[in-house]
Amino acid sequence: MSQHLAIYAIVTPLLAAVLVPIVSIWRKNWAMPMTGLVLTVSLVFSTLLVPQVRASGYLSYHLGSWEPPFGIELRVDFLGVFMMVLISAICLIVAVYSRKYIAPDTAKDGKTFFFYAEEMQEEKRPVYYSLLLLICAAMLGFVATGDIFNMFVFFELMAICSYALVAIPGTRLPIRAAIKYMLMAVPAAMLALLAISLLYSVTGSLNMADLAGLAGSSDYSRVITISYVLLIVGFAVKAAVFPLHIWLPDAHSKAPSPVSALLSGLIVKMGIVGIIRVTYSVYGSHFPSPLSWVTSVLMWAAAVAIIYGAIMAIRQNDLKLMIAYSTIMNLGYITLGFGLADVTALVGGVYQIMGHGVAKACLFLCAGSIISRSGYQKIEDLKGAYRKMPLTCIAFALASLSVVGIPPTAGFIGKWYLVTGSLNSGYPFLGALVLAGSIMAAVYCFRVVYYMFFLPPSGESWQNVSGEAPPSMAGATLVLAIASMALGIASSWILPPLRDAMGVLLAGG
Amino acid sequence: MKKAVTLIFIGGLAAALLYTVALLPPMGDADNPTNRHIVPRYHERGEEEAGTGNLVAAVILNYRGYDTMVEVTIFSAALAGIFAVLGTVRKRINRSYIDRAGVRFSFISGTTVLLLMPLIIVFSAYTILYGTDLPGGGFQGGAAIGAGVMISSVAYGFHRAQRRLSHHVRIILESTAISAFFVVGTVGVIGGAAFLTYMLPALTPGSQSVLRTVMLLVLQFGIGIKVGIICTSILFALMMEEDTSDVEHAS
Amino acid sequence: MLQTLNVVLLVLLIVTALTACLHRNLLVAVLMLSVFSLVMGLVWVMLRAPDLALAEVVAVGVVTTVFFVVTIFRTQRREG
Amino acid sequence: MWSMLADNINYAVAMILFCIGFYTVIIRSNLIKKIIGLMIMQVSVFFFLVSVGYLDEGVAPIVIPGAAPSPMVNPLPQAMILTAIVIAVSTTALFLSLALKFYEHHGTVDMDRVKEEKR
Repeated sequence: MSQHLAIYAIVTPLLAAVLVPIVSIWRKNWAMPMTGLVLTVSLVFSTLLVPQVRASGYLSYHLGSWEPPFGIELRVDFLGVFMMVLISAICLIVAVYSRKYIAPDTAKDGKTFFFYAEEMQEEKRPVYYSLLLLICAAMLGFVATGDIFNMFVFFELMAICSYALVAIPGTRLPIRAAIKYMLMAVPAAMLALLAISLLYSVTGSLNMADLAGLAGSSDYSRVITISYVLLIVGFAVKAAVFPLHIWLPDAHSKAPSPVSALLSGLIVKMGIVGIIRVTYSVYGSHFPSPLSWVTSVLMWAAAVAIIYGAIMAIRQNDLKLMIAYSTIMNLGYITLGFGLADVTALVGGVYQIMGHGVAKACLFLCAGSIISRSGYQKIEDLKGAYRKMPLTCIAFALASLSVVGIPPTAGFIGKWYLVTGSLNSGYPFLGALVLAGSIMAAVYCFRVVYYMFFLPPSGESWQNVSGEAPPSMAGATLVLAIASMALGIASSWILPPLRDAMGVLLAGG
Repeated sequence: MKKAVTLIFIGGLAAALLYTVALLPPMGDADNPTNRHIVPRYHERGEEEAGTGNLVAAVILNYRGYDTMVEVTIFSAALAGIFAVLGTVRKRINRSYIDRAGVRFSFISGTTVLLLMPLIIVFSAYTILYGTDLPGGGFQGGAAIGAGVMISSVAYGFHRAQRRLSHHVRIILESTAISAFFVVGTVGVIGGAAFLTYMLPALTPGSQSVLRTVMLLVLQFGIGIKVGIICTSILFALMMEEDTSDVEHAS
Repeated sequence: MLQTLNVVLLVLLIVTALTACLHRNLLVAVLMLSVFSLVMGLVWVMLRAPDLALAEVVAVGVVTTVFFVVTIFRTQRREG
Repeated sequence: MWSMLADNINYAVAMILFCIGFYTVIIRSNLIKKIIGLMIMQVSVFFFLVSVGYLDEGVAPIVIPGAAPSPMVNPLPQAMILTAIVIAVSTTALFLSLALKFYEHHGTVDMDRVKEEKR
């Protein structure tokens, strides 16, 4: 039975996604408990996979019992199972948070008002949960698959769900953000499909492990290089690598906050995971060394992204926009870890995927609590927020520590490994840049924290806010905040297997 | 300015792509990597292994059935996305759009559709039933059903079509394909093989192939019904709008 | 003979694609897109892909075109 | 190089169509036009992939019982495209619904018109 865990972790949310709207015809309140239950099942299954993967290096599952190059193979290595646990955990927390966010209690004293309460009509709620389950299944399938066309199909499922989730409020700005997002992402997906077709036309295979062997010995080496570039561009749009990031600030700041948390915490990371997978599992054997010119282009783009994201984040006055620009900066860190093509830096990048995913999801959820409770979106309106919403503010502060990279947090571990990695591979300048980025992150994060905790509310503001967010929302943010601390403290358990896995990956396995 | 930059960019892209194309192996050559690697097995053993004479159906339903499962999910994700954008209920189809489209619910169009519908239904059912051995399959047949429902709702009016196929009925029918894939896959797992295996090792050879035929038909019909329903639902969702009898809409 | 037919169809593809992209009347553009996919269906029949030709003509040539037409009737017919 | 292009004329036309579609997506400000461009891009990639699967003097990949075995074209790209067509139709339908909502808000489907207004 245990070998079927991976496929059922993916298929169960897919099935539940179509069942949730049916059930909620008769039982309107069952949508969220069902979603939560199914995501818990996925989380448990993914967690149970971890010891199996650690024991054997990777897990291969042949769908339809066809041996690999003929059928589709699930190939879960340590990076895959690591991402699966992260994805299902964050999706579960976001689902729990969404319950009160999209269906707020009616105000008793007239003091609470919810920002999105009007936009998320009752009829859209089952659709929302359905899309949440689909996007979770898509991400799980994306990281678990060992077939490049199957990867593209899951990528498109993820993309369609994310366009829809951005547009779900149905008001002016989210619709425009979603259109902008689609206008960049759909051509990028087509470039990726074109790259896969080119690759298929010169190798004749779609299985990644098989392709790795064929691409290394192919007669059409220039075609393979071009297809690699096209594929990287396709994924880089999704990953918002620097010049292709234009869609990100709008989409992330105009979407409902739980969706922003998902987008920022997980979906943009899928682009980078895709880049890492195709680079090392497919094209690794084609290039003489992992450090090709493509990775160095990505490295310099990442360096620009760090500075650009930090400067733009400091300049913002809108809370969610600031967090969105901070995401661009942190994606720069992760891309840098990939671009340096050094084991230590890659470990740092992957750890940063997790640390930043948890912390950024927490920041967006906190912003969502604050906005839905008070209606304030500007940073200067947050003065004195601590007096009314202590738990949310504490969670925000803890997550900020991780984004900045203060020692006991997960963000610190990631950045530490990035600095070490850039020194190892002979780019001390980039190491300095990482540190400078941390300082700039401290400027924009601690400004908000300072406003929240140490300044009195100005004038009449915060008078009408009745108090802390509902327990499920505050609890979800606190769990994420504590997780971002705990993952830093528990890094000694996660890092050794991660290091081994990255070593194997870089060696072309 | 924007035009010039775009032209340069597209020109560069076109040059790069044409250059790539010139490097590719000649089209249709039997020695191409695509014709040497995986495909010979599909050609030689596809019919007996996968149980379908149509090898495209063999790849879609059998060798790469998992892709198809995700693909039909994408279709329902798109429908969910459209509901998320446009809303689902408490909306009516505004007659003025149909009037503007110049469609009259006349006797002639009604009769034509009445005569056409059986043909479309027979065509779709045939396409789905024999999709495993002849060109066609669940997707094509389903899209044909969808087109048929579209025509009949144009002829008889969207109000009537919508009453017959209410939102709830459509949502329930929409789940057929994924449920079919889940059930068929789980039967494979219970039978001791991997997910989406149709030839169960636990059975005798005769019942194996009977079960496989049944499973393939279940999948084909699941996909067909689902695709047809989703095409119809998307059309209804695009046609519907809030009842704006008291608010003059900007034109 | 088939080679000539192929070239003619390819030219037709480019012409219909260009018309679909350039024509100011959106309805004409969408109908050109439909013609484009019908021609594409023919080309695919010549490439021995009957399944795909059927899918392309039904799904893109008819169903998607209907979606386009409905959207255009609900929005605006002319570009600009 | 030109003789290679003549051999692979289908591929070349697919790439040209791809660029026509891409150009329309970038340069036209009308959303419906952009969606038409996207559709052309998508179909052109499918065209490329069908051509990759072609085999000279091959027959359609359908086994007819009792017939003499003859070389068949490649069924794998065809199956991939059938999957991709569904993706293309879904994407287009979702984008059209977004365009519709955009029109409901702004009274136009022209993106540039709206940019002139203040947010």
